[in-house]
Amino acid sequence: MIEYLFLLLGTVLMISGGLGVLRFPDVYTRLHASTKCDTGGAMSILIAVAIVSEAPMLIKVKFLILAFLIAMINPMVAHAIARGAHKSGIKPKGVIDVYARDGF
Amino acid sequence: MMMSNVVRTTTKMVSPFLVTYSIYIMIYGHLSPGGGFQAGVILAVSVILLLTAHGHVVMERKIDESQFKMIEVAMGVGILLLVSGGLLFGTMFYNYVDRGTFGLPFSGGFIPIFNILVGLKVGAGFMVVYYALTRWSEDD
Amino acid sequence: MVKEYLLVSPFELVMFIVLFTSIILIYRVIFGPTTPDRIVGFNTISTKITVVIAILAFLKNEYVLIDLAIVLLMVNALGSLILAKHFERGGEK
Amino acid sequence: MSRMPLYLKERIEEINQRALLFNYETNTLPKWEKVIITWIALAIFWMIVSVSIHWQNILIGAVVTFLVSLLMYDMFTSDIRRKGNVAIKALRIIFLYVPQYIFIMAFRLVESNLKVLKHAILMDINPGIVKIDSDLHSHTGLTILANSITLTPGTLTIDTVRGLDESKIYVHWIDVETLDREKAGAIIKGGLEDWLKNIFW
Repeated sequence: MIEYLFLLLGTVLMISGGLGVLRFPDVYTRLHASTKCDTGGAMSILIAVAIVSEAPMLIKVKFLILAFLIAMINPMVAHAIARGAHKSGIKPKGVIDVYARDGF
Repeated sequence: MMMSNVVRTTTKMVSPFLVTYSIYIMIYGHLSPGGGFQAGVILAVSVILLLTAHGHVVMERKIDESQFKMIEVAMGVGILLLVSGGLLFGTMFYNYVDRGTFGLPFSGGFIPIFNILVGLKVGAGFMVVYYALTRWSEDD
Repeated sequence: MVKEYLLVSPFELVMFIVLFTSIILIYRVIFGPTTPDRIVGFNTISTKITVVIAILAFLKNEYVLIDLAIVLLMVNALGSLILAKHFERGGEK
Repeated sequence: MSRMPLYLKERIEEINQRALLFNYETNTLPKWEKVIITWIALAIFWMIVSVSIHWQNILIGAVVTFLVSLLMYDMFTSDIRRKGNVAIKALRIIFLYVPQYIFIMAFRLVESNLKVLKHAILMDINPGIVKIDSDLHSHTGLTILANSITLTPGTLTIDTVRGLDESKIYVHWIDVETLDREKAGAIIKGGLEDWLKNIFW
């Protein structure tokens, strides 16, 4: 039963991530939606698959390795894209920008 | 030019596991999908990740372009020798090594050896292509 | 017999929903105002495709497909990193 | 010592702190210990990836992972320092700290996802980039803190600046509540930094 709960949660998070990427105003806020919702949704769907599948134990661990790699790689890529976008001159919309004020 | 601290440390933490994974795909190429070419691609990806994050100057202390060229040529010659060894038994590509039992790593005759050679050759070849593409833009 | 074809398992349903979401995201890839927007959209689509491959590996009982999912994830990360490095040096000038 | 002026006392404490950090910075493990740590980690990974436990598989794995660890021994062991009892420390990390961390991060991740859903529907955002301080000084500790900040609600790491006396993290905050650096740091980091100080320096 708990696996369908994870599955439902993952689907809702995936859809909300897509909605966020479509609706947010600039690239940094879009990165918020993309990174968090993709990581959370992918991890919960993979955990659901790992619980349901009737494979041997070690294959279930492979799904968890994939989830762990996603959780490790995705924030790094988001950080790199945000830093690159700021260095290439895209101004963030918002109230304050300490990063540009400090001369980076 | 080096990228930021976070990118450098994460690529350092991930790349040894990627190299191990590519060698797994190489050795088990005759038992599972994948094989030499895919394993070579992952090997090249893991080295290019390090190269992108750390820059050329840091990486040249460990390994550089001439060594990749040497590996590629040596593996090409090795493949030719391995394949033409079949001429002693009849035709080229004749599987003259002991086959072993099905399903174990030491089986399939020379196909695992062939996969290892192809994987190393493809990885080194991709590295040479990457160096050739970035030579005019990487000034560090 | 007909009823079996009508019934769709929940995992297949989730797979189609995720595919549909990634198709909608092509809007961001095509009409993104700046190039980092396109990279964000493409990165999101790739992660969703990774999940789809993992679900397919479970549905078809072909567990070796997980290896391909890991390969896709890493190649996608590498592409995004190289583009980000290109932007750190000043972008499209 | 009791008649020492106050400013001199602060100065001496600062110098002691810097000496301790330099001690950490230079006191690395010898090469063979790095090779063995890398070998153990890669061998566990090999056994998970290749499903069988036949003796041929174990033999190939041992040889291959030893060769790889000879080549790449300083990749993820460069921030490990010897301090205290090694076995007790490793056991405590594996059975106490890592499950705590996974438990905390799971709930924070779900909370952050639901927050993004709320923001995407209502569009009540107020973004900005702020700067916070951190007490961590090692590369690995800062990286894990930055990645955790990216996954917690409403924040995204833009850049980290590492220094021996203080490290700074620039964070894109989707809903800026305060501009004060310490209050913002307390809100953004939560209990993560105190937890990470148990393991990293």
